[in-house]
Amino acid sequence: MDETLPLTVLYFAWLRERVGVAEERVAAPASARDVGALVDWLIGRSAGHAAAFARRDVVRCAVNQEFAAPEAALHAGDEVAFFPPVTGG
Amino acid sequence: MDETLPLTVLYFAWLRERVGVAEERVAAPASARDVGALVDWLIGRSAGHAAAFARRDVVRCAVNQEFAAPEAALHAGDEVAFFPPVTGG
Amino acid sequence: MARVAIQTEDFDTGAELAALTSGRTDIGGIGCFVGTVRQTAEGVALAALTLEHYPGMTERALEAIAAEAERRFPLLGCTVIHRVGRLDPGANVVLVLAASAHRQAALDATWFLIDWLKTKAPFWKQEVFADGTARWVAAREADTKAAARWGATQAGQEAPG
Amino acid sequence: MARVAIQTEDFDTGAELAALTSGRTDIGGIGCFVGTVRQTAEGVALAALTLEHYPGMTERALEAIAAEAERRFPLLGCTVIHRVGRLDPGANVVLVLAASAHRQAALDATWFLIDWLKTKAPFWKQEVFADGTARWVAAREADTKAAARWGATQAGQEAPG
Repeated sequence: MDETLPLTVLYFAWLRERVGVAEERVAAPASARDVGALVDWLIGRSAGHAAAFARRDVVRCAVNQEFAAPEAALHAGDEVAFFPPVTGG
Repeated sequence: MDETLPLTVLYFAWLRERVGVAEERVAAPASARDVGALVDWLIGRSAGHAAAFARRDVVRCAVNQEFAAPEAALHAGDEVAFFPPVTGG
Repeated sequence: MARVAIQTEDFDTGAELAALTSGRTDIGGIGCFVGTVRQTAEGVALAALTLEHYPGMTERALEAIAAEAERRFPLLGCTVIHRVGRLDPGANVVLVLAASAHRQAALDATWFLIDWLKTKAPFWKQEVFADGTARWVAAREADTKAAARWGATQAGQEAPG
Repeated sequence: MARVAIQTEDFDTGAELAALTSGRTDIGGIGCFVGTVRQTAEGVALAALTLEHYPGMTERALEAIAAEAERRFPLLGCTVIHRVGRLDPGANVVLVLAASAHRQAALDATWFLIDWLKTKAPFWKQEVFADGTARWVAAREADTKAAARWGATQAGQEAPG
């Protein structure tokens, strides 16, 4: 059995600025089976990640380009995006 | 004392069609001191006038280009217009 | 501040928008409504619509309605253009534009202007059919209700004559 | 039926209106909203606005929002265009058009589209000031409330991550 979950993670707006990259391919541990668990793991990757997720309640997420809640399940190959509340229009 | 009230009376839409003219200058009797009394008098002028005012409740009026109620007073030289409820837009 | 016009010729919505907004940086949103001639009136095909109005009073009524919109909403400009005469199906009839710093006021004012115009400006529509017959359009109860939700009138009230 | 676009270049509202309505005689009204860049953000002069988006998801979100508008209102067509990149004060940001047989649906749908777009499409605004500093615009509670009055979402919901 594969022990890791290959994911593409995208960051937008001030999350991108804090993390320092717009996109990264990660091999998350198998324990990162939902969005909330992935954030737990991402926070440990760098001080920038920790800063980006310092206020988790204001961070929004999309999985495969659909808005997703913290309990949304993740699967190998998913595109997971994190961003602030939207401000278009 | 002048016994008559010189007025310009305008008709629009189906009131114009029934009366047969778009505009007439009339010398109304002094008793036509408000819009309602003027209508009473106009009805006697012709069958067309009577047809135009057959349903007085749906006829709207303006005196000097402002919407006016039946009890609005009339003065010599006034422009009095009669028309159906408006349907622009 | 408002631009009001009654005309037989068509209007150019893009040009009117540009005239309202060009060179300005205080506007955040512009609401707009364009009314057009529908081909069908209650299932019967229209050949045309003829619009009659009351020259003089119509201009005054539109100016009063625009002034009332500017009194009620924080507008940075508005435009009301209404065509008269014979109009073919698909033709433009009326244009309303309202500019404000924020979208709420711009869209509220657009809605207010078209609702009041429909019940307080002296225009009358006649439907002309293919066989040459014609019928004056009756006022719609729904339009009166739509206008009534904006509350008391200041720009002239209709009353039975 | 809806036309949705995300682009850096400006849009031409008159041309978009014509594309939506030309040759049609079933439309009675077109509602429209144009959002523009205001010079001033809370008293401070803006040099520009920069708009970032999520390529791919943004198109899907706009298409879902337009489809939801078509489900809720009897529309005969709608257009949503949103610009991205650096925009100067006075520039166009967003265009919404909604056509229907009657004005009520056209204006309701226009309002619905801009309210949902503001809270459900992945765009982020950054204000750029004359001294070169920049600030990400915070989401407005008023926008969330405006969107909420349309009830439950079908075009994707935001939730804390």
